[in-house]
Amino acid sequence: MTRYTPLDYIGRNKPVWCAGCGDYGVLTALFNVFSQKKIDAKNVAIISGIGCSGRLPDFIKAYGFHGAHGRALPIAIGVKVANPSLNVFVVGGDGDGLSIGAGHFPHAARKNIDMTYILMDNSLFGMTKGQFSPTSPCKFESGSSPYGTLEEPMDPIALSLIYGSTFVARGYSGPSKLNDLINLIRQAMEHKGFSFIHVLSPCITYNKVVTFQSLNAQVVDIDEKHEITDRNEALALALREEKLYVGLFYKITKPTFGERLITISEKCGKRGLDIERLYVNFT
Amino acid sequence: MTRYTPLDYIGRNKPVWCAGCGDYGVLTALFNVFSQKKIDAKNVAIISGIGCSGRLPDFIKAYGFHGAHGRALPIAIGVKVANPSLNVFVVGGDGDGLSIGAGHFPHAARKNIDMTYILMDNSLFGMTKGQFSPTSPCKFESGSSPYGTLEEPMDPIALSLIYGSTFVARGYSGPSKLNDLINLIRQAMEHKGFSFIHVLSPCITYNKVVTFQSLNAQVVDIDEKHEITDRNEALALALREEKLYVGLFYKITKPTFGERLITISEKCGKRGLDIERLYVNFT
Amino acid sequence: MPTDYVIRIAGESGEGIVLSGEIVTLALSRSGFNIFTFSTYPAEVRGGPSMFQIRTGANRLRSQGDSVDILVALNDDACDENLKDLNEDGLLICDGTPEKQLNSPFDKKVINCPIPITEIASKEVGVYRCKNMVVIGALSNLLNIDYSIIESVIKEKTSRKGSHVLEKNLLAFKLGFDYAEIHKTKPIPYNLGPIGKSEKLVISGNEALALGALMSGCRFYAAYPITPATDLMEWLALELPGVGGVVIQAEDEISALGMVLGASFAGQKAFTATSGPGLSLMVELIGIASMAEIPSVIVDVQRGGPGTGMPTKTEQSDLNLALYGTHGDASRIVLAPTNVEDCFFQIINAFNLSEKYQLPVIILSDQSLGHRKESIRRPVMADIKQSKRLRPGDDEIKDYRRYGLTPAGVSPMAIPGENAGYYVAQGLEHDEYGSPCYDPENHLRMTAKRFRKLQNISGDINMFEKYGKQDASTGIIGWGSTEGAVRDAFERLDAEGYGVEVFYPKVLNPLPDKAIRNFLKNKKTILVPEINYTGQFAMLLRGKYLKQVTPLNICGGIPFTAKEIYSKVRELCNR
Amino acid sequence: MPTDYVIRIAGESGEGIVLSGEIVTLALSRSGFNIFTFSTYPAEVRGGPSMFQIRTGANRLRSQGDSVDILVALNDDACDENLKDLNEDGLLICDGTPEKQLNSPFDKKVINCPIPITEIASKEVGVYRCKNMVVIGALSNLLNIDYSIIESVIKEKTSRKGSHVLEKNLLAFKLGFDYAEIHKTKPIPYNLGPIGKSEKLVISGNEALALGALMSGCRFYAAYPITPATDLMEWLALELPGVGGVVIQAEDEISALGMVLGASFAGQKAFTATSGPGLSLMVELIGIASMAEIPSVIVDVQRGGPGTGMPTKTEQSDLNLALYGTHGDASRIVLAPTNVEDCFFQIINAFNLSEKYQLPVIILSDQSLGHRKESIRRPVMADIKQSKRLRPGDDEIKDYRRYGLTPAGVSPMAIPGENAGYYVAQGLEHDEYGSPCYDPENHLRMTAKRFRKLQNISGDINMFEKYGKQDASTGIIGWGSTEGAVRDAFERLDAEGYGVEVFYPKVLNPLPDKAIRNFLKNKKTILVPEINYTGQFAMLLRGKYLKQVTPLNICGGIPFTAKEIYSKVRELCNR
Ligand SMILES: Cc1ncc(C[n+]2csc(CCOP(=O)(O)OP(=O)(O)O)c2C)c(N)n1
Ligand SMILES: Cc1ncc(C[n+]2csc(CCOP(=O)(O)OP(=O)(O)O)c2C)c(N)n1
Ligand code: SF4
Ligand code: SF4
Ligand SMILES: [Mg+2]
Ligand SMILES: [Mg+2]
Repeated sequence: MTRYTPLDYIGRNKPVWCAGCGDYGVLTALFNVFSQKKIDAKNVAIISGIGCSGRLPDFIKAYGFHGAHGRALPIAIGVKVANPSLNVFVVGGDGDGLSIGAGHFPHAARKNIDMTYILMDNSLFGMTKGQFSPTSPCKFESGSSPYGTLEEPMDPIALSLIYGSTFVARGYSGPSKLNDLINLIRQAMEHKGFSFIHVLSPCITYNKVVTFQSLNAQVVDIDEKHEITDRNEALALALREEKLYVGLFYKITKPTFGERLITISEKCGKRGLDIERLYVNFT
Repeated sequence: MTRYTPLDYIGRNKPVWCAGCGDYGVLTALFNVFSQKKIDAKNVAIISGIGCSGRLPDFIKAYGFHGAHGRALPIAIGVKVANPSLNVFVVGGDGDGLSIGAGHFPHAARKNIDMTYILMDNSLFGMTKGQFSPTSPCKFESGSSPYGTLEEPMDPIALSLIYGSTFVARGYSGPSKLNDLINLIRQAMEHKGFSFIHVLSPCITYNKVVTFQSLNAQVVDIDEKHEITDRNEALALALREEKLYVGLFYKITKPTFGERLITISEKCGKRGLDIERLYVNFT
Repeated sequence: MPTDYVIRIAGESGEGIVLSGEIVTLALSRSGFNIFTFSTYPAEVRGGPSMFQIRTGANRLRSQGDSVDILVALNDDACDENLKDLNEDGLLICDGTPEKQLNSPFDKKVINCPIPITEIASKEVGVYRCKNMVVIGALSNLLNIDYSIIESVIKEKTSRKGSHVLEKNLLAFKLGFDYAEIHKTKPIPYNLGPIGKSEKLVISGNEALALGALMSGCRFYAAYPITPATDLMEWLALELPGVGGVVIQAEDEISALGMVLGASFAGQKAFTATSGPGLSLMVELIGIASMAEIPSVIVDVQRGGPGTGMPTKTEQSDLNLALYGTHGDASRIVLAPTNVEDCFFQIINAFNLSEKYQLPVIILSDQSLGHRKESIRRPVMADIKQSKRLRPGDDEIKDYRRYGLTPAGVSPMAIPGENAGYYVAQGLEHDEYGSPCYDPENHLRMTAKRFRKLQNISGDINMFEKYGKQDASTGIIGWGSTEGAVRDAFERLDAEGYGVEVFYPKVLNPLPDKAIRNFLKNKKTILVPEINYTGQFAMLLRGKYLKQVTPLNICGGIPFTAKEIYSKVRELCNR
Repeated sequence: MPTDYVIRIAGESGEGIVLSGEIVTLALSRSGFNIFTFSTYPAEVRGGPSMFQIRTGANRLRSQGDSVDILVALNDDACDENLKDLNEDGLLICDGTPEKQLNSPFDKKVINCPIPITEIASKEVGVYRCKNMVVIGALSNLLNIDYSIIESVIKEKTSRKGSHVLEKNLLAFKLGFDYAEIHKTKPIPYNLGPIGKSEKLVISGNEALALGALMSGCRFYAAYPITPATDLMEWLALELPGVGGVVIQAEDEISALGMVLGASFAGQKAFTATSGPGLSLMVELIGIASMAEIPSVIVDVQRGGPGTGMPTKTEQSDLNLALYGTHGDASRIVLAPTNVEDCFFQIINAFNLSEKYQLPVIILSDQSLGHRKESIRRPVMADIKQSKRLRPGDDEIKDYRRYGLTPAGVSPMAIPGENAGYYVAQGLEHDEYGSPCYDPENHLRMTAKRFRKLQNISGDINMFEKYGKQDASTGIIGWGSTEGAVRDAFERLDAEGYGVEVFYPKVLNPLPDKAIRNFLKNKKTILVPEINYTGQFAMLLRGKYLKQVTPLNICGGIPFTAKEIYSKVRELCNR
C-alpha cells in the first residue's frame, strides 16, 4: 500500500447491513485505526464467524476468513500461531461468540494469544431475524421468546476477565463514542496478548429494547482513577448493575502463547530435522 | 425400594476405576447422601459424559445416561425439564466439563436448572491416559505437553460464579473431607436451582503433581464467617491464589428455569389443545 | 382456459415483498382459491433481490408454475430482472406513469399497467415503506380480489404495529386500488371470479411440521435458530406453552439434540429442527441416539451447501448426511415429505416410528418446501394415530434388560420415575443390561439387533406414492419436494399419451425395497430428478438395486419447474 | 518349517502386558527379525483382559498370524481365555510349578512350561508388578532371544522410572531366565537363531503417520486426545517443537480442525488426527474447508462404533462418514493406507494432494493399523516429493480472483503477509473474487469447479495395489488395513493353484475408476472383506460400478485373520 487514509481500507464489497446498523461504527473505527497506524493491509487477517457482524471482513481491505458459525477463535489461533507476524482480528456477534462459540472463548483467552477479539453485541441474533441471544436482557421478547426470555444475560466483560484475557475493554459504536472506540481498538492492537473489546453495537431493525437511544442514556465512561491492573476491581466494575461502563477495564502484561512456544522450541535445543535421531525411537 | 442403607445403592457394575482413585470418594458420598435422604432410586437420574469420572452412573443404582463426551449438561436439562420431579445429577471430569463441554456450562448455570452438577477434577484426562486438562497447573508435563503446558489453568469455582450458578461449592474426595463432601452434596441436592460442586478428585495413576498428598497440604476450610450470599466475596475467595478453599462459596435463591416455565404457561392461560384456535393461524 | 394463474411480486429485500405476498395469499385463500407460493430472498437482512410468487386457482396446485402471468415490480431493477419470466401476454404492474416505455422484447403483447407506486406511497400516503400496500390495492382491483377481504387481512397482519401504521397502510391500499380502477385501459383476463369460502388451511411446510408435531403429542422442542428452519421454532414458541409444552432455544445444535435426547429418555416425545450446518453438528449425538436407542426426531430443512453455502436457497444435498452421517454403523430412519400436507403426515410418522423402534428419525425437508404455502385439507385430530413405546412389565423389571435381545430388535424401555427399571442409557457398546461390553460376539449381536429394527418398517406405514402406467418403459423416481413438479409434468405427459410411471418413497431409509424393485423391473429409462450436484439419491438407487438410472440434477438453489421435468422426459422418450 | 512364529503375552490390564510386549518386540527387531504386532486391551485404565501378540520371522510379515505358537499367560484367567488360540503343538508359559495340570483339550500335545511367575516376582524379587519381567526372562531363554539385547532394551525402557525400579526389573528378568533354563524339559522348536542386525524400523501405524507428516514438512498439528489416535499427538508433541513446529491440544475436535484451517490459510501445512466421535464433530468444518478451498489433512484412526462404541477396538465403519460427512455436496479426498509402511506414504500423499488441489484430505486408518508395529524400510528424506500450492503471480494479484474459474478447478491461493492478494476465505457460496453470491448459475459453476478438482487425481499418485492373475474369475477388492490378511491368504491360495486377483485402492475418493472397471470386468465372484456391519465399501462399489459383489463382513472389533479370508475364498471357489 502507498496511501493510508481510512478510505484506502474500503473493501471490495459494499456493506449489506441495514442503514443505521451499529456495526458501521466498528467498521469505521477499524478503517481509522488502520489509517492511524499506517497498517499494510497485507499483514492483517480478520477472522469472523457467521452473523450480520460476521460479514465485516467482506467490507474491509485485508485478508479475511468468513468461516463457520462460532468458530472464528480457533481459526484465528491457527492463523496467528502459523504466522506470528500477522495482525489478527476476530470479529463476530454475541450469538457467535457467547452462544454456539461459548466453548472457545475461555480457551483462546487463557492462552493469551496475541490478537484482538471484537465482540459486536446487539443483544440478539440479527442475521436470523431477531431471536434472543445470551446478552439479551431479562424477559426479552423475541421471535423465539414470545413470552420473554427465562435466563439471565451473560456479561462478556466479566467472562473475559475470568477467562484470563490480558486486555479487556468495552466500546460503544454510537457516534458519541466513536473516537473512544477507535482509541480502544488501537490500544488493543498495540497490546501484546489477548485483547478483548465488547462493543455495544445495536441492531436497529430487530432490537426495540437495546437501542442507540437506550444505550446513550446508559453508557458511562470508566473513571480515570480506575486501576486497570487490578482484576478484582475490574470485575466489580463489570458486575455493578446500575451502570454500563465503557472504556478500558483491565490490562496487564503476561507472556503470550507465541512467546511461550518459543521457550519450548528452545528447550528442545532447536535440533533441526535430524532423521537419524528420530529413527532411534524405532530401532 | 424398601431399604435405604448406602449399600442399597450399589449398582450392577463394579467400579472399573484404579484402586485408590479419587472418584471412589464421590461415589461413596453419593451412596451416603441417597441413604441419608432415603431417596428412592427410581427418581434419580445421573447423567454423565465420557471419562473415568463419567463411568460413575454404571456403579450406582439409579437411572443413568452415559452419553457423549462433553454433552452431559444439555442432556440433563432435557431430562429435568421433561420430568421436573426427578432428582437430576450431572457428573463428569474436568476435561468433559471445561474442555469439550465448556460451551454448555454457562448456559446450564444461567438457566438455573434445578439440578446438581458434580465436576470430578483430577486436573487431567484420566481415561485417555493422562494428557493435561483445563485445570492442570501451569507448566504441567504430560503426554501431550512433554515440555509443560503453556496456558493458565481455569478455575471452576470462579467460572461457575460468573456463569450464574446459585449454589457453588468445592469438595475434596480425600478421606479427611469425605463427610464434608457428603454434606455438600446433600445441601446441593436440597438447593432449588443449579448447584455446582467442584470436587478435587485425584488421579492416582497419571497425576504426579496434583495428588492426595499435595491436596491434603493445600485444602483449607472456608471460614465460618464467609458470607455465602455475597458473590463478590465468593469470587475473591475463589481467586485467592495461595489457598485452595473447600466448603460452600455461594448460595442464593432465585426462580428456577422450571418455575419460570410455569409462569409462561400461565401467561398462555393454559389454553389446552384447541385445534380450531390453532387453525386460525392458517385461515 | 387455464384454471389458475401465477402472480409474482418482485422488489428488493426490505421493501416488504414478503408481507405483501402473505396478505394476497391469505386473501385469495379466504376467497376460496387454492394456493401454492414460492419466494426467493437474499441471506442478508437488507438489500438484494427478493420476490414472492403466488400460484392460485380453483384446483389443487402442486408446483410454483412454469412462468409468470402477473408481474408486480416494485422498482425498475426488479422489473428488468423478472420480465424474462413473464408470459408473452402477461400483465405487468410496474412503478411509473402510463407513458412509461418498456425496453423489453415483450413490450408489445404484455398488458402494461404502470402505477406510480413510489409517488403514491411517498407523496400521497407520505410513507415510502407503504409501496407494498399500494401494489396490493392495484392487484385487488385488477384481479378482482375482494376489497373487504384484503382490507381485513391487512388489519390483522399490520395492526400490532400501531394504529398510525395501520391507517397509512389502508390508505395506501385504497389509493392503489383507485388508481388502477381509473387508469386501466384494457379488460384484464386474470379474473377467477368468486368461488365461495374454502375449508382449507393455507400453511407452509415448516408450519405443517410444527402443527403435526404438536398434534402428535410432542411437548418438547429444543433448537438453535438457523435459516430456513427458524420459523418452525418461532411458531412452536408461540403455541407449545399453551398446551403445556416447552420450547428451549439451546446454545447450539449439539445442545439442542442433547436436550431432545434427555427429554426423550425421561419419557417425552421431543424433537428439534435445523438446516445443514446444524445437522452436521448433530451427527455425533445421532450416533448416541442410535446406540443408546433413544427415540428422537430431527428435522433438516435443507439449504444450499456446503459450508455456510446459500442460507436462503433450496437444495436436496443433505441426503447422504442423513443416511450416513455419524461414525460407525448406526441405524436410523430417514423420511422425506413430498409436499406441505405430507409434512404434516410425515412428522406424525416420524414420532410414531421413532417411539416404536426407539431410533432417531431424520426428516428431510428443504427451503422451498419449508417456506412455500399450500392449501391443505384440515387435519382432524381423531385421525391421528399415536404409537406408544414398548414399556417393561413388572416381571421384566425384576431382572431388567434394557437392551434385551428380541426377535424384532425392540426392547422394552423403562422411564425414570415410573418404576425400578434402573438402567444406564449407554453410548458405549453394551450387553443386554446396558453394561459396557467389548466382547466381539456381543458387538455383532447388538449391532444386528439395532439394524433388525429396520426390517419391519415397510409394513408399518404407507411408505411411498406411485402413479402412472405400471407397464410404462419410462419411470421417474425421486424424493422429497420435487414431487409436485413431477406430478404436474406427469399429468401433461400422460395427457399427451406418454407412458410414464412415477415413484416417490416417503421413507429413504429403509427404502421400500420390494415396491421399488417392482417399479424398476421393466423400466428402460429411469429419470431421477434431484436438486443437488452429485446425484445422491441416484447413487443410492444404483447401489441398492444395481440398476442404471438417468440423473437429472439442477443446482442453482431454486426448485424444479414442471416444464423442466416435462421437457426432459419428452427428450428421453423421443430419443 | 514355518519361517515365523507368533508369541502372545496375555494377562489383565495393569499387569504390564504392553510394556513386556514392547520390550520383546524391540529385542527381536534388533536381533534382525521382522515384526508384526497385534494387541487388545479394554477401554478402562484398569482391569479387563489385555494381550500383546508378536509375530516375528525372517521375512516380511503382513498379518498377525492365524493362531498362537507361544502363549504366555500371566494369570490363570488369561490362560483359560487364550488357550483355545494356541496351536496343538504350541508352547505354553503359564503361572505355576511343573506339577500344574492343565484342564484343556490340548494339554497332551502342548509343550507346557509352567513358571512360578507370581512367586518369583512377589517373593524373590519382592515386587508383584515385576511379573512381566519374569516372563520376558523365560521367553528370552526358551526362544533363544539374545540376553544382552533384551537387557539393554529393559534398561532403555524402564530406567526413567528410577534406578530402584530398574534393578528390580533386571533381577526379575534374570530370575525368569534362570528358572526356565533349569526347568525346561524338552527342546523348544521355536528358535529362529541369530540373523544379524537389521536396518529396519519397527514402528506403529500412528507413528508412521506422525513421522511421515513431519518429513512432509508439516509444522502444525492441533488435536484433541482420543483413543486410538492419542499416541500420534504425543509423539508429535515430543518431536515437532524440535524442528520448529507446533502442537496444540485444542479444547475439542471442532477447535482442532478450526486451528488447522487457520494455520493452512496462513500458509502452513497442518493436520489433525482423531477417531470416529471426533470426525463426527468435524464434519461441519470439513464442509467449510471444501467450500473455502483450504488445504487440510485429517486422520481418522477408526474404532468400534457407533456412539462411544468400543474405543480400543478396531473397525472400518467410518468410510461413509469420510465420503459423505457434511451437509451439501462437498468435494474431498479420502485415502486409505493398507499397512504401516503405507501409512508413511499415504500421509505424504495426503499433504501433496491437499496442497495441490486445495481440498480437505481424510486418511482412514484404524485401531489395529494404528497400534500395530511392523518392520518397515528406513524412509529416505531425499525420496520425499513435496507439492506446492499454486500461488498468484504479480499480475494476477492486481485483480485477484481467489476462486478464479480454471480448467482444472484449482485457483492460485494468496497467503496473508506475502502480498496484496487480499481476499476472504469464504464459507458462503461466492463468485470468483470470494464475494458472497447466490446467483443460480454461479452456484452451479462453482460447485462444478470444486468437483472438477477431483478429476485429475488418478493421474497423480499410484492409487492402488493390484496383484494376482488378471484373468482370474475370482477377485478380492478391499480397503485399508485388511490388505495384509488378504495378501497372506492370497499367497496361500495362489500356491494352492486358486486363481485370484486382488485390488486395493489407496484412494477411496475419487476411486481409480478405470483400473477398477478393468479389474471387475471379467470377474465372476468378487469378495469385499470389511470390518463393519453394513458393507460400506461394497455399497460404494455397487453404486459406482453396478456390479454384484460378495461382502465378507466381520464386526467384532478385531482384524481379519488370513485364514478367514482364505477359507471364504476356497468356499466360493469350490462352490
Ligand atoms: C451451525 C450454524 N447454526 C446456526 C446458524 C444460523 N445463524 C447464522 S448467524 C446466527 C446468529 C447471529 O447472531 P450474532 O452472532 O449475534 O450475530 P448478529 O447477526 O447479531 O451480528 C445464526 C444462529 C449457522 N449459520 N450455523
Ligand atoms: C468427541 C470425543 N472426543 C474425545 C474423546 C476421548 N476422551 C474420552 S474421555 C476424555 C477426557 C477425559 O478427561 P476428563 O473429562 O477429565 O475425565 P477423567 O477421565 O479425567 O475422569 C477424552 C478426551 C471422546 N470420547 N469423544
Ligand atoms: S438486522 Fe440488525 S444487526 Fe443485522 S444489519 Fe440490520 S441492523 Fe445490523
Ligand atoms: S486413570 Fe486416574 S482417574 Fe482414571 S480410574 Fe485410574 S486413578 Fe482414576
Ligand atoms: Mg448479535
Ligand atoms: Mg479429568
